[in-house]
Amino acid sequence: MVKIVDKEQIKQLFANGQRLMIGGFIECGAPHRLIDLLLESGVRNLTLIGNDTGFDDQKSGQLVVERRLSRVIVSHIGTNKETGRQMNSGDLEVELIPQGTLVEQIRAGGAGLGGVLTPTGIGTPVAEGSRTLEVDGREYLLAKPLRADLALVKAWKADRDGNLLFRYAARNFNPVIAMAGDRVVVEAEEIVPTGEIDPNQVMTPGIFVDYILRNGEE
Amino acid sequence: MVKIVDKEQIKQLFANGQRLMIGGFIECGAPHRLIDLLLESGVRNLTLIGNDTGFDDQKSGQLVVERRLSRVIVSHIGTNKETGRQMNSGDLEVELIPQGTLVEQIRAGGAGLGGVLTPTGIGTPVAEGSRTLEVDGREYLLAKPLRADLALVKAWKADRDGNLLFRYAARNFNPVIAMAGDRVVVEAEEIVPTGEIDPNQVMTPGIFVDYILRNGEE
Amino acid sequence: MTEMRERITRRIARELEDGDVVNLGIGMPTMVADFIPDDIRVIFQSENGFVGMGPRPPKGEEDPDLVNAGSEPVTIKTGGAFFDSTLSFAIIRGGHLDATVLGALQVDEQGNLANWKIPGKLVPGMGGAMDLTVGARQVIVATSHTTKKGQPKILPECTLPLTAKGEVDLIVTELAVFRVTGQGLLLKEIAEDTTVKEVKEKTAAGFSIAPELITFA
Amino acid sequence: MTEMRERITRRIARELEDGDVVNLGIGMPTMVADFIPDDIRVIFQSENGFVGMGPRPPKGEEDPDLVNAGSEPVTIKTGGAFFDSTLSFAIIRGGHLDATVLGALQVDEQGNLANWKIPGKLVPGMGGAMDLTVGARQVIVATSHTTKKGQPKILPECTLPLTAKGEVDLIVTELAVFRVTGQGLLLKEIAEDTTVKEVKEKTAAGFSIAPELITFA
Repeated sequence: MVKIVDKEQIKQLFANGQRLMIGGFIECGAPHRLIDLLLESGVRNLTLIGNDTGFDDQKSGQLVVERRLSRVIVSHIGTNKETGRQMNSGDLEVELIPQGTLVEQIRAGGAGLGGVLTPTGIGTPVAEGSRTLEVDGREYLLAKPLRADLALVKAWKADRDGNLLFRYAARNFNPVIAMAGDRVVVEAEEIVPTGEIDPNQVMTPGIFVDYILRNGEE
Repeated sequence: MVKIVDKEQIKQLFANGQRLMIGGFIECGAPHRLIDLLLESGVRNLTLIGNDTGFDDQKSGQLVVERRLSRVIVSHIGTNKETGRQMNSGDLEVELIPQGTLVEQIRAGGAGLGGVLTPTGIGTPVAEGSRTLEVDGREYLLAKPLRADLALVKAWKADRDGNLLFRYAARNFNPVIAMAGDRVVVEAEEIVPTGEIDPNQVMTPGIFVDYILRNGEE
Repeated sequence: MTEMRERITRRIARELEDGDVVNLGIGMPTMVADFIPDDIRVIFQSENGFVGMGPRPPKGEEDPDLVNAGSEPVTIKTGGAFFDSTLSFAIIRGGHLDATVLGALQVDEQGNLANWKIPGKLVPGMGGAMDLTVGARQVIVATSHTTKKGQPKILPECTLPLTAKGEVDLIVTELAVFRVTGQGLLLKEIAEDTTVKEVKEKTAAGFSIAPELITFA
Repeated sequence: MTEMRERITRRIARELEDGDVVNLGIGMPTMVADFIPDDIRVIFQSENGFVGMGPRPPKGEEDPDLVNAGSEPVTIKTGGAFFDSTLSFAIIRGGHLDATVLGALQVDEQGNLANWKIPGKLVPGMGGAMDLTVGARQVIVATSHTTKKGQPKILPECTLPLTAKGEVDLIVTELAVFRVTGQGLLLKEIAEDTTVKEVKEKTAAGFSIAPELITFA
């Protein structure tokens, strides 16, 4: 059952060494208020699973800049110079995964699949060390499921039962990570009464959501 | 590019021996007008991929009753007595697949995956003859992708660019088969001008759709 | 018959907790929804594509687009949501259901379930049942204790093709409630109008008996 | 520089047909959209989650939720649709794109492409590029013919880590248009201000020359 909670309750969900999925695509649709709370909470040694590490001069990127991460599993780090620096100095472990494979791994984690077979990356360094399978004469990489302790989601509107709407390109990884976290935490631009979102139009059903950050405290 | 076509043009898409995906869940959300045209066209020896074979006294079920099918790949046949009879007499080949596996196989076909690994069916007759894989100590079945020559989709609203909305439980298999047909044919309760459907709310983007049956001829 | 089904499903309803997300199989299991106490909220999932399933609508208000997996007219509750079959089975297989309630042809002391095929006789297909048993956190079997002919349905080992291997957690009949444990069946409750002796006679599987055997009505 | 990029992307725009669904990579490839003739309709897909991408909005009308995969403000055209990343890559990997246009660090005569990593120097990551090359029906490379230092980028064999093996169909530079065939590169067109001799000098890969060599501007 969804709980609408305040900042302090959100902060208590964070702990050193956690594995986090964070929605967004280079800051667009990233849960900036939740990331602020994460930074404030002082936790470290986190693993980040998401599309990228943001911009080094914007919010998501601060997780790297402030050295809260020990490992990232992402498709792209080019927009955050600090990620490359920490990778080269050995302070940050970076696992780069093709975006379409990464999103299927997260989906598999949320959907109870043991993995998917993808043609993406065959013949490239991505295939090195990966299990490959031949199916009907074509070679595929086995992409294993990914899950996280916490998924941090940014929604446009949430109703009080946790049903979510996303807006424009801010949707991106948010719905899929909402399926793959042991606990799912949402910040929404607006929290509306249950019933206001048409059940046909719900993008993420409330059954996936555990916590919503209360609005209007700032 | 989507074409809005009349009944005769739809009928010309059908041919003996085709592999068809048809949306719907025991008649709910099934494309009854397209099935009518399929029946009228007289084609036979078809392979049906879908959730079930409908009710024997309703529209989808007539594909079996009128003996148009030589093979069905479905999760359930219990609502159409004729399916069981033709299976027992050897006139119809029936491949039963767990519903969640079937829908993933169709999705894999549409999403360019070589298959998915599912725990469903391990230890049951479904696993017999299937390839199994162990991933991180758990056993999975390999479910291979499914595609079709034609996908027949029932939408609630379609715009003239093929963007689709579905209504209530009539959505079911429709969006996923719309990804996995070489050609995708839609009947819609209503065809609205492009722009009338909010781009945030589109359930199946028009790029998947090839033909829409013109309304208002009946 | 109705009384038996009501007793079984009323008892199962007591297993469900506030906030649970539950899928009810076709047939008898759907009756569980009628016995949820007013002071808790259980969210019912329908594998054809929604959560927040409500009861059958009044006559004349049925909508052909709003039916459960058994094609019966239902309603959607405030806060419900519709989705396609891929998300529906992501919910089911992905561990997002707290419980599922399913019927049985046979169930056994290893927690195996058979409910989709009688070779040569009846082959309805498994539908969503195999995914439900693999994915739901708790698998509850709702079944008459014996067949119509009086043959036991709770066996040392299922003889019919399996729906699931070792996935059943709880078996509720009109006579008894068994928990499936690593050491076989544990009789936890018996109906008020039966005896352990009768349960033993009508159960082919062996079982142990809970120290504090409870009675249910 | 701008002129070179304009020439390349203007030429690539002519490869696209009415009704095509196309993904343009970050950087120079995005310019292709500016040269689509008014009488055809090309639908642009953005891998961060939509089809129907339109041009940059007027100043002051940017919306932070409406950006392309390179974080630049864009617009949505009538008939467009938004979706999540799973559907976006189902479109990409599933063969639903008619073409993708991507930049290159290196490209070779077997149709291999390298554009995501210079070991020890630059590791931006592959983002969606590997999926785009595997999934799109036609993979068009948009690249300067040589590096800034004048080194050839079209090689007998890529030396940098590959993005895709054997997936490139067409290579367009400011000097030439090559088709990748089973028998290596075929020079199909040369720019109006160059010669086959210059193209040969600046191309490390071998290539054959089309019988009817066309000139482009």
